[in-house]
Amino acid sequence: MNRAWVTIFKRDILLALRRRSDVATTLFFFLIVASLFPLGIGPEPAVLSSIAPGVLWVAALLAGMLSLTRMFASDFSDGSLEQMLIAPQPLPMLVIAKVLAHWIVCGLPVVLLAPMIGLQYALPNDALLVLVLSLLLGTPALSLIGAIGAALTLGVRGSGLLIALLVLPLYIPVLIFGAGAVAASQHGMSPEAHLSLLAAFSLLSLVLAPFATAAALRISVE
Amino acid sequence: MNINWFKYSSPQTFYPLAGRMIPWFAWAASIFAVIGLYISFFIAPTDFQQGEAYRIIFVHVPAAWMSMFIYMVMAGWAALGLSLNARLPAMMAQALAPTGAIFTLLALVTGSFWGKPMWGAWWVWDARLTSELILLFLYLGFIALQSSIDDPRKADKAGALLALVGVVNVPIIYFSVKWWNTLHQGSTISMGAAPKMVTTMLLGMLLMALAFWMYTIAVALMRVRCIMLERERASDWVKEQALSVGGNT
Amino acid sequence: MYVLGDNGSGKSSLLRLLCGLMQPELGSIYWQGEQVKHVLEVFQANLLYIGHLNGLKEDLSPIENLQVNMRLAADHAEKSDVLDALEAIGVGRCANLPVRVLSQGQKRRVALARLWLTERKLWILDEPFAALDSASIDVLVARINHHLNNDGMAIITTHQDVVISAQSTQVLRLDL
Amino acid sequence: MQWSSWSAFFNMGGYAFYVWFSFGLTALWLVWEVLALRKRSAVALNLAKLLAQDK
Repeated sequence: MNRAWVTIFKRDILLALRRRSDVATTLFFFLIVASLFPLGIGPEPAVLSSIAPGVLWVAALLAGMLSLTRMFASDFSDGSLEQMLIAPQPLPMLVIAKVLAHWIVCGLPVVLLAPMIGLQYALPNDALLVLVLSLLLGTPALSLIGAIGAALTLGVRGSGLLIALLVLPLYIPVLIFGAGAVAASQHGMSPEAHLSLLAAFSLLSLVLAPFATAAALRISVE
Repeated sequence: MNINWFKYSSPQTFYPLAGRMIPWFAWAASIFAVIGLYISFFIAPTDFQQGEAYRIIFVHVPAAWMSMFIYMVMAGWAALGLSLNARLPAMMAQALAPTGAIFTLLALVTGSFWGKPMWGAWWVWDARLTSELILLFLYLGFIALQSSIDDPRKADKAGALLALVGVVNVPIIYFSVKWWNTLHQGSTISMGAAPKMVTTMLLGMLLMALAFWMYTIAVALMRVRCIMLERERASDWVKEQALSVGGNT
Repeated sequence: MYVLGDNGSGKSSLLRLLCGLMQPELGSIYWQGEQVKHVLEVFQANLLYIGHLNGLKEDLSPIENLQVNMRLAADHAEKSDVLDALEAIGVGRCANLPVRVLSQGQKRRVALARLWLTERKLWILDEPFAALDSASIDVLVARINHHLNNDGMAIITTHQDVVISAQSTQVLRLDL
Repeated sequence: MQWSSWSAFFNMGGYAFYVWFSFGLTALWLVWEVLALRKRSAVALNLAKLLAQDK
């Protein structure tokens, strides 16, 4: 029965391609948040490169979070979600399909853009590489955990702010390991431990979060 | 799971039962608090390093313990409520959250009042204080989610699921914050440097923790009664209850 | 079976309970002698539910929408079948336009076109006749009659007087 | 007994502000919670009473 999740995945990618502005908004947000810090702090390269890991990761976190509300909202309001819930398919698989599509549309562009912003922050080359690697390993966890928050806040008033309150505390481990990896490589240490913890965290969320999201969707649609 | 359990779990029977239990827990809380305070202030010796300021730990540590313990209990009720699709456990979870949040906030404030005279700073990014802060965020998220969903049954379930997700994450968050803290040893201040424990100190903290625990039960029962009254406003038993209480309208 | 009742009397909730979208606080729902929650997959494989939301994506065309919905429901349909179904309910002209530009009644008909594509036993339809013109209602009634005469079952909510002529029609009236 | 006099007790070895503020705040907050809940309960009962008398 894996055709259904492929269908959902393709459909979501197709929808994103027909609404390209949504992708652009996330990316633009990431860009503008990351560009505000030098304006607030000053153009000193040494200072910038020391805050770069944290700033870039926080910016990626916020950009990812902003796009979360869209993950299920339109499916919820047009009734597609009901159809998914009563389909004779394992719901967690459909959730994974949706999260994967969401990550490709909203997460991957940020990962690809990050090194360019890293350059603006005077990050050395190997740190840039670690930055991309850490984002690549960490952002899927953000989408997976964020999906729980997105599912819980469906049809709730003020869901945009609420989702931040629910999801950001859960993002803290990703932030610590992700930014830590970049900082470690800046200080000439091996980022391996950070990266493997990040990967472990992502894997754990891949195993657990879809079930929680599926349960949350059933609650929200009820 | 037997019939009896179901009987006591219906709001109608639980409401008066809780009402009878509250005074007992309230008295237990007061007794433990009196003994605990007496030990904290009159028996426990002065700490030779920190002087009298260390006495703040007699509220700080028990409050921190309770803040974590209540979250676990809340998640336990939440799991029970989700798996049985029952109302009472979900209401208990909801009733515990504000008290848990208050203890978390107290732990944070008293921690910072302990830190100021000891280390000269109101706030240090120490692993425990930071985790406590994140725990506060988790409580606030739970309360915010529950209060923004209008349908109580849906709010119960959504809140319960969030509590479960939170409780799975708490150890991971704690571990990662600890890791972060040891990596950034620039400021080598640790709140963990509690004074060398004398047995009486430990006893004082335990008694205070017991007092807080009993207090929590009493307050949670009070709150669960309020929630029942508010939710079942239209039902007959609430009307009977309201008419039998009397008082001014 | 008709479910009649005023607005807010719980028609939609009843249907959602029957589909398994909501959990009953008391009581259970049975399908062929088994509790639905124990044979959920079997039950869902026999069920076609069209709620008062159409379940259509605004940015996709009716054909794309129906194909996605069919595959999600583990049904197979060729593009030509889908086109025939859309023709049957009179929205064949719009088959390749984005759903966004269709009228309310046309969207409803696109959603209902699934009835021509399925061999599911149990149809649960929430207000299928709302927003339809009388010609479409006739087509739909004919389709439902055909389904019922072939051992099918349908549970339909409505507040309109639509006659379905199968012999075993029952009426459930929900009053508060 | 740890204290030579009551004033020494209240002085807390110079840390009076920190110690008494911590304990005072805790007590205040807990008492406030109880009072707030009592009020909430009374309000709920009153409302239920009004509803009951309506019919």
